[in-house]
Amino acid sequence: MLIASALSALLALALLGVLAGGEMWRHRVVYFCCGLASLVLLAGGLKHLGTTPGTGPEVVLPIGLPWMQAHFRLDNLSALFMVVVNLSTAAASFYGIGYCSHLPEPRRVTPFFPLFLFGMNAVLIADDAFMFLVSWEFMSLASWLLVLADHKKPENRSAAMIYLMMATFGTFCLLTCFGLLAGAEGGYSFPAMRKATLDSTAGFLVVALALLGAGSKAGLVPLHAWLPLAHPAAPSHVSALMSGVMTKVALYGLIRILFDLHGQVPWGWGPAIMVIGGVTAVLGVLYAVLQDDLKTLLAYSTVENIGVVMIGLGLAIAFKGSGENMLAALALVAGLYHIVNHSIFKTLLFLSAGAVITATGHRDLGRLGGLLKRMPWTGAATLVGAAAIAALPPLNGFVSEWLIFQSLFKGPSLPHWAMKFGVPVVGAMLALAAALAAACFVRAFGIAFLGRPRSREAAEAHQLPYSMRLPMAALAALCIVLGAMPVTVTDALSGVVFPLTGVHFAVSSDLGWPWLSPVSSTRGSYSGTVLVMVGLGLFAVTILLVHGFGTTRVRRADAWDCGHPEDIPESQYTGQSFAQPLRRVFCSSLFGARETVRMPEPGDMAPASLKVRLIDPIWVYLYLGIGRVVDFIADRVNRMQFLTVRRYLLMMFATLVFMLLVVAVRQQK
Amino acid sequence: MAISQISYELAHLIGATVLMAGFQLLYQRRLFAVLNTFAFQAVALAAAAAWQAHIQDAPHLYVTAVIALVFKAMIVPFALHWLVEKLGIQRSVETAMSIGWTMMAGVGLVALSILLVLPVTANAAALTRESLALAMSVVLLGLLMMITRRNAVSQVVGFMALENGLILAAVSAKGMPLVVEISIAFSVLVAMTLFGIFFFRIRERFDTLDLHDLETWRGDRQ
Amino acid sequence: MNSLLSQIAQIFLVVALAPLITGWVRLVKSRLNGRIGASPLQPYRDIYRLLQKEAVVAHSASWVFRAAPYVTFAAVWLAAAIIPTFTTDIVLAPAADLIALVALLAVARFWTALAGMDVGTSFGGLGASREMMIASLAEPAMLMVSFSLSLISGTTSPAHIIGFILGGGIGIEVSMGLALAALVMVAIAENGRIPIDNPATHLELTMVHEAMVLEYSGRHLALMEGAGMVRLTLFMALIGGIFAPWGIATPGAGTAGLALGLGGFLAKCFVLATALAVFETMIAKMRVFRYADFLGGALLLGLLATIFLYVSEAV
Amino acid sequence: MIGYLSSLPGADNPLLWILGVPLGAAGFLAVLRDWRVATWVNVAASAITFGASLLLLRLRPPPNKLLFIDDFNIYLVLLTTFVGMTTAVFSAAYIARETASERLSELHLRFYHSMYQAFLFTMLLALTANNTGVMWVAVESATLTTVLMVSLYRTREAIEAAWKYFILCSVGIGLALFGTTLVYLAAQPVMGDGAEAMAWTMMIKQAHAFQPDLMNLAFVFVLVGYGTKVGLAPLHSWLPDAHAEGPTPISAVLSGLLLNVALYALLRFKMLISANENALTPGPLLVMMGLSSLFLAAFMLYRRGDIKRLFAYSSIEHMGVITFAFGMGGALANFAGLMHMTMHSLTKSAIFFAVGIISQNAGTKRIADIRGLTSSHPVLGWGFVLAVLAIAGMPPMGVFMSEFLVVSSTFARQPLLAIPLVLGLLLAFGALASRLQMMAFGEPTKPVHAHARASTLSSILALTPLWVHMLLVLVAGLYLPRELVEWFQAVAGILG
Repeated sequence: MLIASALSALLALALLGVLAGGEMWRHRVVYFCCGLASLVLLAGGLKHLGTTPGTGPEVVLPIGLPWMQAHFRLDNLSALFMVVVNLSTAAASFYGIGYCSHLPEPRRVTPFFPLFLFGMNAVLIADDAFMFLVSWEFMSLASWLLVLADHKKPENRSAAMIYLMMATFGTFCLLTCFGLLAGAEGGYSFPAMRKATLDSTAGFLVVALALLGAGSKAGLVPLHAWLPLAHPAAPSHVSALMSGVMTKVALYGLIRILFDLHGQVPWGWGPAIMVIGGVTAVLGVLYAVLQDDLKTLLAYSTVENIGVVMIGLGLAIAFKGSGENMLAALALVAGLYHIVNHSIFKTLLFLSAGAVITATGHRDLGRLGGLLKRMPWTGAATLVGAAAIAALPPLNGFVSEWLIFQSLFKGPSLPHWAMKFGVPVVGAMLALAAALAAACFVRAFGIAFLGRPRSREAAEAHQLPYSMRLPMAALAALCIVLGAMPVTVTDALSGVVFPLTGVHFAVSSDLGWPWLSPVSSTRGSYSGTVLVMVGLGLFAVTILLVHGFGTTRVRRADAWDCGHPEDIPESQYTGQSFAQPLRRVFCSSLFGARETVRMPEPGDMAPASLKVRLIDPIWVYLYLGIGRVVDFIADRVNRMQFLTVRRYLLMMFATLVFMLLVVAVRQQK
Repeated sequence: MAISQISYELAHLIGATVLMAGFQLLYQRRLFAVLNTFAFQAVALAAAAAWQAHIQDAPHLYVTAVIALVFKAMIVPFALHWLVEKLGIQRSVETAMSIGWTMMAGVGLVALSILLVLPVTANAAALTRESLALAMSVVLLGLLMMITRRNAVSQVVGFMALENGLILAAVSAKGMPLVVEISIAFSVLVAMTLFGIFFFRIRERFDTLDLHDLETWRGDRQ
Repeated sequence: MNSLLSQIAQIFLVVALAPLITGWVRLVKSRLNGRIGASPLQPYRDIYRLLQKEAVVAHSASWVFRAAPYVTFAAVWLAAAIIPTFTTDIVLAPAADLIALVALLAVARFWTALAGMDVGTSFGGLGASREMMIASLAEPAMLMVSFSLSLISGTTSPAHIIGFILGGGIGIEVSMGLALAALVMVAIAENGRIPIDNPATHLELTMVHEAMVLEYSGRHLALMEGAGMVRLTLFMALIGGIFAPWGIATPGAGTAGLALGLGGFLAKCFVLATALAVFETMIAKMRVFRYADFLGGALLLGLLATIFLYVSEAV
Repeated sequence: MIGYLSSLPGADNPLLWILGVPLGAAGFLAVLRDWRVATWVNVAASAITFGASLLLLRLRPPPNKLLFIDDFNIYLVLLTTFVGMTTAVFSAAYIARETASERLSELHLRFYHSMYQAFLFTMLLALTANNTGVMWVAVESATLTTVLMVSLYRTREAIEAAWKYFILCSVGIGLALFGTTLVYLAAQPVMGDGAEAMAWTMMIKQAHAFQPDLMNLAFVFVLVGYGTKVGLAPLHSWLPDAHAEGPTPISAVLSGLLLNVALYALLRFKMLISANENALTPGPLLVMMGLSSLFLAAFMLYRRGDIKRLFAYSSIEHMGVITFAFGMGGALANFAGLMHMTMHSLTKSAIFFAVGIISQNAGTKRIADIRGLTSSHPVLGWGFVLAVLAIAGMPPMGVFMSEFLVVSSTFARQPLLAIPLVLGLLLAFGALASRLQMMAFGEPTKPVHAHARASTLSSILALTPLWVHMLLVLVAGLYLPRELVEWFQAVAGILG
């Protein structure tokens, strides 16, 4: 079987990576082969998605738990995510061919990169809890080592530490969750779990634990703290995968549990998950809009997009729980569509961030600028990505948000007051998140690629090899295609949601191709295809009109700037100043944003300064709080290390007497 | 069964003597007195072993008796005397808990062990409740002594008293094999303890080898 | 076939009409200020003059700066082409609904803001950042409006909403009122009118939209101005169409109906334009950081509009 | 003992070699002068013992009054002899490097090697003894031999650790003996006088009829007694120092083998008591001690600055998990416990191998002075990373499988008990992982080349056992041989 061979090839590549040593060409070969393997897996996923509906054959390997062995199976959901994953991994691998030579220690990246790929793919096809968790941890450990690739930087080490802790926490949550699903007899295979019936408490716990487990990997607020630390710490092509793909694998786990293994999730979880999603989206984008570090900004925007997807999933659960399977299918398709889109443009944006860092050596917005002229390819691709992630038509990001809005607008049709009042609020959150995302990426692109260079390196940025540019171009093209022909995508997705919701979701109900009218044509419809054609038409007409009526003469001159131009680039708006209005409006109460201005006296030569202080309440009160508690107890417990033998004997004696008392009491009964 | 009845009475009597000796150990305030009391306990133990050997007609228990008599009642006390002389150990017993409280705790322990053996259905064949209660009390008292005494020597004595209780239980368990080997093994332990005290130059403290600076070091305080 | 013709007609109608409406607003304002004011046709002359001038482009500007006017104008034009003006029977109606409309306006804003930042002057950045801040509240507010409209009428496509309201689906409703208020506030913000912004000012403390297009000249400026005018027309069509749909032609209406619809549309536009002028002369501009309260208010009105539906439902 | 000479194993019996070879070797090494030869004799003897124990797979000798082999102790014997062999190989290298830094005298080395074999003998005897008394004697002498080896370096710290170890374990052993006597008393009425009433093979058949109240008392004493040697909190206090101060090969066998042996003894008694439904169920007591050990160790880990103490506490933690598993009982949990015993001893000894080399290279045991191992010593460093990840329960290594089973099965049955378990594991993981990252990554500290004179052969020798163990653990995490599974399942059945 093709997929199996590709997976084993990845394992072999890991060995090769170990042997690669200092020879750069060997690293390049490894990355190239990784790319090929991902393409094979991609093809496998597409084939299954296109041709065979339902589940593929089951593969059993004589490993894993001795009495049940390891089960693998490819069904539509896994196939879809396999496509999602390997699209990005292929791009990242080919990108790596050119990128690996710019890494400080490529030997610490090349061996684990294939392992990471392997882990993610294995999670998707695992068909029993044990293999699922093994692959899941495989993924986590490989990515942990990749985060540690540049281990000489202390901040990277602490990021890796936090990441590892959160990952393990998530694994334990999933482990207990599967324990509940499997029951005391230990039916760890997924088919057995589907058959199992849970009582209400267990059912509740399963959902909660799944949310904690998968959510900590996907970066749901408040479990997101590790994400903006760890994703940027890794090499950019790995950050791209962690942010663009690994979070999706986490969502896969969530969907697998909530829609497949767990028979009936009560509708009440729907609103809860929606609110979690809404909060995650808004907080994520608010963090993002304040960041100056390009990669941290992208990582936070990942948090936002995960929130958006969660809104879709929550809606789907609410609909499914109250029997509205048609709408459940709609919401689920919307969520999955957004998953696909986000994996594409987030990978693209991280790759371009990597390109920027390679070209300039800076990731701080304050030292970039004017790169569009130096790196036209990267700039153009990034512009597409930014527009897509800002949910602008006719790109793919807009289609999924549109679908999510459409299903949101159907939310109040449910007979639950929680939905009637919750949905508008969540809708407002989603809208706010979308608008802020636009602001965030106008800022990011505008500061980094437009204007005048803010540092010498930015001014001397150089163009990058094709191996790094082509993957970005391909992803950008995908953003456009997926936006321009949404119906094709939604038709493919409806095949995926059929087993989960039981209905075939006819996405273009009565208007037919290319009109996207999820519920009915009078319900509201959208057609990216038509918009693109008409838009281009009007664009052309505009040009014709303007050039027909007017001149085409252009004169290059200095900027006018209201009459008093400053030629020093520092006079431009910086990221901080751009964010200032948003910071004042949204963050002063939320993050306790405080600005302190220091204006020197006349005659004082010291520069004026503006200091901005932000505190992240979640980090301060939740995470540091836990840390303090552990320290406190550890100090107390640690005293037991410094007793004398007599006291140790006393402890022994006390234990003995206590147990004897227990026995005595028990015997009296 | 009159004979056996009497024989058991006598066995209990001797056992009780051992327990009494255990109590005396608790309230001795002078080191040499502790040693003498211990020697007395050992003699009583030897007697118990011998009597059991007689009534169970198990000759190998005589060996145990002899070991108890020679090793515990004579060699060990003398060795400890010598150590105290040689190392110039202070002669008074240093307690971590006032004698009175210690005694009360001791009584409590005896009560506990009686409480524990009460439900044991008496099956005269192996061992009567009484001897079991006696043995367990002696063991617990020995442990109590170890944790309420600060002097090395008196703690060693406590350890040996505990062991006396074990041997008492072992010998009075009818037909229990390997008692001899076990008592020999124990004698080795005790011998090592004494050796250790001598070798490590433990004067006062049992637990710091007089190396108080270790306290600051121990357990890698950072 | 009919719908295709009316579509083409509308596409050019909005562009042709936009300068006139702006001119009318200016005229009314100057009259209210006691000046004679320029003729309402002045904007046509301005645009033509600008088209004749050569375009000056700063050295630091990249291709984004030059592409932005075209994209902005095309996006706004596309949006305006989709809103029913004089008839709901247009081919492009299903291509985009209110949500897509919001998004199309966002495209225009996105490019304008980027263009503002492209030259690398402080004013451009200032304008861009303020514009995005305003939008971050105006957009949700407008989406909330479309949410409540879709809850009332069961659809998000403007054509069907108008059809529904024309069909007498509802009487006077609280939610409609709230939605109208919210939409008006959004419209003011989106078009950069007083009290949010002042199209006539070049005072750095106050300007928002002008700050972004500061560097533009010649045809580029003409396109940017034109986009602004079309946007104004678009919002008038939207407000007029949804909250006073009477007279608009529906599918199957004959030539007479179309003519009536056209007349009605023109009438609505001029009423609204006059109202706008009066409103603008009556009130003063806000401080920048009061915008949040203003637009937050709009957002809340939108939310209230949806919530109130359940109240009226429950009755 | 005279009565037992008849039942000594014959030449056809592998047990003769398994027990005889270490005993003989101990005697021979005691008189052998040259330590270089001694190291290799040591290795050879251990290898022969391992080979002999492999014979057990083919022919399993019938039980007699003195010795027996069943599903339970056969794999422990295999494990013990195997780890004994690898540790002997490691100690060969270790000693070579140690003598290079003149820490040990000629005499000490003779003593060390002889004691090493004696220690192996006592452990194997304890495992194969078919008599509670013999087992007790074996465990007691195991204590004595290790005490002597812990104090080998004669530093104040070593002596104090040895003393602590000696006193606490002697008392523990004493209590265990009392428990043993009580079990005899409980058994005697049913089974009559003499050795019958102390033979596992006989007792387990009749255990249901034993005097329940005596069994309860006995189990308490046995639990506290042998529990001290297992290192269950709060009886654990001897363990960290004893592990930290002895020579590293001894730490490896202490952690990897001796704890298992003590636990084995405890479990034998648990079998008896849980076969008797009138007696109290030992589960709750075990769960309690397991959890207390887990949490104590987990918090202690956060304050450790000494690398060997760190992993000593991790041993306490894992003993706690294993005890918890057996306390939960049931097929899955027991299986998990047995598997965890095996995996822990393989992994933990591997870790101590690594730690030995690390501290020799760095010339210190302070974690603060060890940095960037993966940069300075890649092979060693990555092996260390792998081993620590394995002990922390990361897949695909074996410990993960057992933790997976115990946690999931517990959660399905007793969620309230599983939550503290998971919390404890998470805490311990956090401590270990942070220390691991400190030591394995970052700017490497300049290593002190104490081993500069030691040959490359010795460093290869030192690294092989580590990687062999890790390979086994890795394989076991994904694939367990059928025999092992069958043994585990059989024993899990009896353990109740």
